[in-house]
Amino acid sequence: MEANNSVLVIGGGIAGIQASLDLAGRGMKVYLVEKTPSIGGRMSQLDKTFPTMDCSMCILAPKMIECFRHPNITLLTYSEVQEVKGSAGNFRVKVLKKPRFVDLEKCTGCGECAQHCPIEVPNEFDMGLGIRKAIYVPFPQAVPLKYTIDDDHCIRCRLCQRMCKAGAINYDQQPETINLNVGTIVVATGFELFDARTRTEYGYGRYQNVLTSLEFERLLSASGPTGGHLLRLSDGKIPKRIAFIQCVGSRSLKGGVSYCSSACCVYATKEGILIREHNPDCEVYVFYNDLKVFGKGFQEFVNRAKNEWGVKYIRALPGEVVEDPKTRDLTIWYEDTTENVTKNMEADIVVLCPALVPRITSKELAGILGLELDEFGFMQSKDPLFAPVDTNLPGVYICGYCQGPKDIPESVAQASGAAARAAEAIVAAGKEAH
Amino acid sequence: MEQSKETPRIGVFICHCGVNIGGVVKVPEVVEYAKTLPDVVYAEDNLYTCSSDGLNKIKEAIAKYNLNRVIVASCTPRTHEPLFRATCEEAGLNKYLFEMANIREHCSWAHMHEHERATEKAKDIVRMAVAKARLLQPQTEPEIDVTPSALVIGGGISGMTAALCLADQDFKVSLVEKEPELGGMLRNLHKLYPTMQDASESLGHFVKAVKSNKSIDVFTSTVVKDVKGFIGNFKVTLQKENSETANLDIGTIIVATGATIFEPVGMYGYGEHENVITQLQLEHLLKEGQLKKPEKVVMIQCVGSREEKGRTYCSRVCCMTALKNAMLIRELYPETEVYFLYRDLQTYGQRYEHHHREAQDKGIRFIKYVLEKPPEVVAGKNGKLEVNIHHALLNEQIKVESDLVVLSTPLIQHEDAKELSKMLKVPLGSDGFFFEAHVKLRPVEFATDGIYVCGTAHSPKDTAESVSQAFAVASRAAIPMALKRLRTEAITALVDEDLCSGCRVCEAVCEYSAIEMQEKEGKLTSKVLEALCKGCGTCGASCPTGAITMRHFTDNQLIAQVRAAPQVAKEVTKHD
Amino acid sequence: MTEEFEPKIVGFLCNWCSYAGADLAGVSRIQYPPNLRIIRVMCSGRVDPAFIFEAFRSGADGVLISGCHPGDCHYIAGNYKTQRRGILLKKLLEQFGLEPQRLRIEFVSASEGAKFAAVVKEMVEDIKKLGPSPLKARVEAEGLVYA
Amino acid sequence: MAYEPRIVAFLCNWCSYMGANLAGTSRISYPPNIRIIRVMCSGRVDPVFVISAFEAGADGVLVCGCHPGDCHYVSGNLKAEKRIETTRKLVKLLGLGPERLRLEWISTSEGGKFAEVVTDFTETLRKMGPSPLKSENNPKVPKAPLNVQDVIRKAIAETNVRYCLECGKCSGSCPISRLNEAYSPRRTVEKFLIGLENKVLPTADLWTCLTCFTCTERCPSDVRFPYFVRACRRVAPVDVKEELCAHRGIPMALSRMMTNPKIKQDRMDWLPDGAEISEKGDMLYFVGCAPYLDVYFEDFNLGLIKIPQSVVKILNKVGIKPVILRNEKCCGHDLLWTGDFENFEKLAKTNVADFKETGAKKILTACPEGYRTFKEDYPKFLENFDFEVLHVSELLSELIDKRQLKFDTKVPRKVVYHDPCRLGRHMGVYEPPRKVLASIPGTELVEMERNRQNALCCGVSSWLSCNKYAKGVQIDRLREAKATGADLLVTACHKCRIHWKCVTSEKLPVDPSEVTMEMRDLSVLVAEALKLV
Repeated sequence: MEANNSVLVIGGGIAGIQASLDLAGRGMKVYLVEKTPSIGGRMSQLDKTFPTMDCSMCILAPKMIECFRHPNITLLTYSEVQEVKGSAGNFRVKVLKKPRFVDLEKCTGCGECAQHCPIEVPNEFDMGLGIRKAIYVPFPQAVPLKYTIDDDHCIRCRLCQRMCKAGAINYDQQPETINLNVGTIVVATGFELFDARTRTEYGYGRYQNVLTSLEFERLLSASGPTGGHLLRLSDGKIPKRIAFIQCVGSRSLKGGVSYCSSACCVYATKEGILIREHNPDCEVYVFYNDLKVFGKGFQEFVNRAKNEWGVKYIRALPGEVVEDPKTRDLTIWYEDTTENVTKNMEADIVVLCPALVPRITSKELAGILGLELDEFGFMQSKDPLFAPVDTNLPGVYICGYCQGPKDIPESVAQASGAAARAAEAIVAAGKEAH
Repeated sequence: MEQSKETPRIGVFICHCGVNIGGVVKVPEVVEYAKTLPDVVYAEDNLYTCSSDGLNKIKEAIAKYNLNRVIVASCTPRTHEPLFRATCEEAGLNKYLFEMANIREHCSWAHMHEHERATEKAKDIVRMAVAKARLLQPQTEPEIDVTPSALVIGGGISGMTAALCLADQDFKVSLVEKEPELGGMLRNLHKLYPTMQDASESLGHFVKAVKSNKSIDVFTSTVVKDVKGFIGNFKVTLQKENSETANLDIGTIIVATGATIFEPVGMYGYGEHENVITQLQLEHLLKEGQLKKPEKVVMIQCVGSREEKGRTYCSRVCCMTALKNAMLIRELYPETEVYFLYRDLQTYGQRYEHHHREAQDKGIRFIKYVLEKPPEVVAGKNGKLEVNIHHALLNEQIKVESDLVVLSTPLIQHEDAKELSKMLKVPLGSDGFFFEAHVKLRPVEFATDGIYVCGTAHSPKDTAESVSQAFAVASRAAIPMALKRLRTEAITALVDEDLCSGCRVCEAVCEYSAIEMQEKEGKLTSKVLEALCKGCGTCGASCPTGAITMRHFTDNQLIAQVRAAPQVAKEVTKHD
Repeated sequence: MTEEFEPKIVGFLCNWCSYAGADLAGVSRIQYPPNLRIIRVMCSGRVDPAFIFEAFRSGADGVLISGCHPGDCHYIAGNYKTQRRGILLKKLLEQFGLEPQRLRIEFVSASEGAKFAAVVKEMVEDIKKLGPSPLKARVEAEGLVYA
Repeated sequence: MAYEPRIVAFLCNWCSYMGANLAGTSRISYPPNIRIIRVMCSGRVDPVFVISAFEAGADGVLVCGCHPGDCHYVSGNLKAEKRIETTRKLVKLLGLGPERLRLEWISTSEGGKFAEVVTDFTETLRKMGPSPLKSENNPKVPKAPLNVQDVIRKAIAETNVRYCLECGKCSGSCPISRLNEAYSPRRTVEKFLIGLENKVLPTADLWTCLTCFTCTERCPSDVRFPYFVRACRRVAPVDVKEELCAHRGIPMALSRMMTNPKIKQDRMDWLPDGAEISEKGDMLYFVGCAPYLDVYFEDFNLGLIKIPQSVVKILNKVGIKPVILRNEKCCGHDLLWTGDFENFEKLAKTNVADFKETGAKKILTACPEGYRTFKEDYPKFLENFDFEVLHVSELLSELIDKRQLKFDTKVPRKVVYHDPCRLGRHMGVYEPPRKVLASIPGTELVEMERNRQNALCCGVSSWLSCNKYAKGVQIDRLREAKATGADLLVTACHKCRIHWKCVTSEKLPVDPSEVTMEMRDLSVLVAEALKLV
């Protein structure tokens, strides 16, 4: 009997993509399950990446497409893992394929449908800052570039159906359960943002010009709601000063999570540089506590931000942000801890860097798989030192942010690592088989 | 070579790359210009040419306008050429009939504030690409075998982890360690954060596993003497100290040579007062249980790292190591006061901040200092050290009478790394560590196929992170070895035997001995051994009769580019 | 008509070090004057003297050849050969009535984006001082157009 | 030994003191019970002198000045008359008997009158018997002196101070730090953490904290700074504290006096006619210091006493006859927050004993300080505290929910609600007061920019550090309230109103119209809406 050399990869972010490519690249059969309509994950929402300032989508897109084209990879987008039975070498998996109401074979991604769709919905990809139609692709480089009808908002006006020359629209599409039999499983479900609303002193949710870093990333992005023009959402004013606040909900023993999210100091630096690049007249301040510059090239990156781009750093976590109800300008109160004075600063936009936390859904998934989670909801490594990608379950491996805070290179590396362990398990199973 | 005979029909696809190019270069203008260039039958612009709809547009255009040459003007071929080549192949076009024009890294990003001139430059770049594309020829890539055995250089935790993982995937592994024993840096360590496992104990398991693994050959007290060949077919010479050498056939090479610790001679009285020691020396004292009870310990972070110039990088592991040792001291001697002088605490990730809180529980006194005002260590009364600290967050001068000062110094690259980097032809970064192919998406491989890097050879890392990376290389290196066969670039030398005078210059200059002489009808001509030829073209450049050229980088292709380069776009009119 | 002289420089960059270095300069948004036209070769050793003369004949005001640092060459020693050739070529250029500074040979590694930008800046300034290539006048007079 | 009244007398230098001299030179004899303190003018006699004399165990206090019109300082004596009048009310409330404080006009020539006054006063006091405050009635339990280091170490451990990341979020939140550059909770903490406590203890820093809990609310490391400060105040030099106490520390003195078991207050005059209260019952309404503050701040005429009156009437309206202690003691809040743990514990013990007497299960307060103290502190200091503690706003919103309280007349007002620190951040009671206000027909409830968790403090707590910074905070808050366009500022703490009234009755750095607005206590407003007052 042959060993089952097929692998289920859960999560279509950069980690899931890398793990899939590594495994497929060496001849394993990969099922890549992604719950949204497109793979790409968080990285696809980023404008640039630190510390190289590479255009995020530009370096990601080829990998996404490679996944799409790879003969050994089956993409199951807009799908969710429902049930997992069995054990290493023989997992029996039920995957729910949610109805797109669009025939993947027929859809050419031409976008006629969306042009005529009358319903506008806040765009998740733009963190709700922009709008999309009820029939949509999450973003221009989506993979697969196929449209999806958002059933919660579609009013069945059938305009799209009339417009679609390919006849791809099918309102009768039903949820479909796909049964898979795989030898190993790689989990890469990524992260989301801590709810900054709960830190009421910063007014997020109350003040229009207080944004989260991911919202701001979209604001900077060419494919974002403002087409890459840096404007204030409240009044379209061109900002003259933007301030970043670190550790919103991270490193917090109260009202947040106690760990450090690891990426915030540097991505704020990156966004700071981008602001200066967009508009050299716009001042940038980063309010931080400890600058986390531990990664390769981080310190040099921060030095460049300071010396070449004029990004200013203030060692302080502000006490509060207050909006002037008339102008919508914001006042930040803080103690400059290196100057020992408490003062305030006016800013046009305040960008909060919230803690990055495991996906809420990863808890559910852990339940389905029987995976152990740590106190924060990260997937528990079998041994944080010597078996970081192994779990309490043989044949199930973890990588990317769902295993713990890390940046893109670490996620990519760990994804390859998980792929290696999965391959090991399959090879081992092969030996037993003979 | 059918396509080559028919007249070129070139399609040019110019990418906005969102605003990355479009924000600086007037793309539509460049499109219009491209249309005026010789043999260009089609030109269009895309928001993202690399998006799947962009790629579809290329395929459609190839069919619709029956293009036999494709140019994409966007970013660097180093990241995107494979994607576009593959797209051409899907449309039935030989991938060597594709040419890329880099108008982003080399233009829009480098001249962001000069829109006019950047646009002019973009036109020139496209014109040069067209000039070359007109002369492109289809090529067939030679296939090569991959020896399913890996060479792992370095027997530390990274090297051993990678070796074990590859061995378990049924690959042969040769593990080379220059020291007489396996273990690397871990041999010096006491306890390992975050789990506080005993270093030597954990190490023991690994060494045992490695030595008992039949697929792994361990070479201790051995260095790599020479590396020849290319992915799948490396010829490696090892040298054991007692001068016996071994020759190996290797498919992939993993660099896991680790790092060493910076010696802070002359800093903070190190080398002057014997009670000023490095964190590593403290680790040793703790490991050996030789630490005598101090009344007050002062730990100074960032000694020789995060400097203004020189060693600018953060060494990543020092804060946690020092925290760990500070706590061990407090556990050992609860009355001992420990001062922790830091600049920015690197307690990242979901576990390390927790250790910081533990240290706070244990009453360790944290004081921030700034680069501009570092602490001073001077001899104090009765053998003690006087540490004068500028508390950056109180703006106060604080004096501590200490009897032990511990300096946290960074991990630095080994001296002999330069040698290895030359031998393998892989680069070192400005920080001295090995420089990966792509910081974001190719973190553990080199630009050179078949060579990989992991652990602290790549940058400072702790044990857990090194292990993670070791697994990563084990995956990347396994891919070609699992596939067993690979296609290599068809960029090799080509000899025109009629022109060849048999002067043997090429034979002399070729570093790969890829050229040998052959007797043909009594005439001596040079012959290229394709498997060995790497396509550098040095032979071509030195051939007096111009008999040698390079596939895909032929003389006439390059000269066409050369001629197209200096012209001014507006002068050029369409004609032949 | 008093438009400032903007030299055209043809650059041969080896694929493994210098071309990557130029990429890094761009990625890092390090700005430098847009006077350089880059031709990618697998190795600086590939640069045939003929290419260089062709460049000047075609009206280039300067030629930059950039390869890996000595010893780093992806092809073992291609860059050495370039260097040796360089010395000779400069002499030849002089005989053609071209200032030797118009040919510049540099080593730029994949991690030296900043250095690459600096080199280009410097070279553009030097050649601005030298003024247009004497050959260029002829090229333009003859209305030479290669295509 | 037989009881001999001890009289402390304050004699003005120009008339009464000379009068006393004359009595002497004229060999007019009078009882030796009097101890004379010479002051330049009777106007100099601060109520605190009187109160302190009684606290120290004096059986009587005599204040003598020139006859009206003869004052060497024009009208000092008349001011004295007013002050003594007020002070006498306090003495009455304490249950010492108003007669124990006497004011007399004695001129230089009235040696005889002086002797008569002394003789008569001595007789009166002899008849009245000794003051309940005689020290032997309130023996100081000798305690081992506190070890400063131990107290600090304990405080650092128990209040999470050790987890400080020095991010400065506290100082960036602290209303005082914004005005007073020298002050920063972060720096205070850091000094303690690295063994520089002596750079803090003797300074004003410990007494500058408003204990408003804004930093506590926001601190990512869960450092409970106000508790840390409270603990350290215990071992801080007392003289610094007394210097920084407003009203010469009278409120604290009053509280301390109540620790005396013999004290029998006379504090029920406020009870409105027809109001029904009971001796025993389920719900005890803790009136708190309103009767005293109403007297002490009578010039502000804030009608503080209307608060208990309103509460009782509302309770009666819904059929509750609350238990009210006739000899109700201070809750001890101010003593506790100024570091006097010993006296606080004494009060706590007697209070709980008295509560239990009545068989009450619920303690109701209209004062956030009492509420906080009973609900939060008592259980920590006493094992056997098992009462349900309610703030009147909680009770009211509950009654509204149960439809037991209905408003039938409109109150067409635009009101803004201020969250008292103790009710809001300390105890998390944000919504009940708002619900009550919102349910009054015709009333529009608006919010200040900084509300609920982010509400700004009224500027002073525990009568400490009432200075320009405190006043700065108060003006800031009033401006914010005014800016809402509301015409009525409602709060649930009588002290907030006292502080604001105080600042607005002084010379203001801003246009008074920016900060002066009508204020009302929540309970009073409700009573009005119910047409009960």
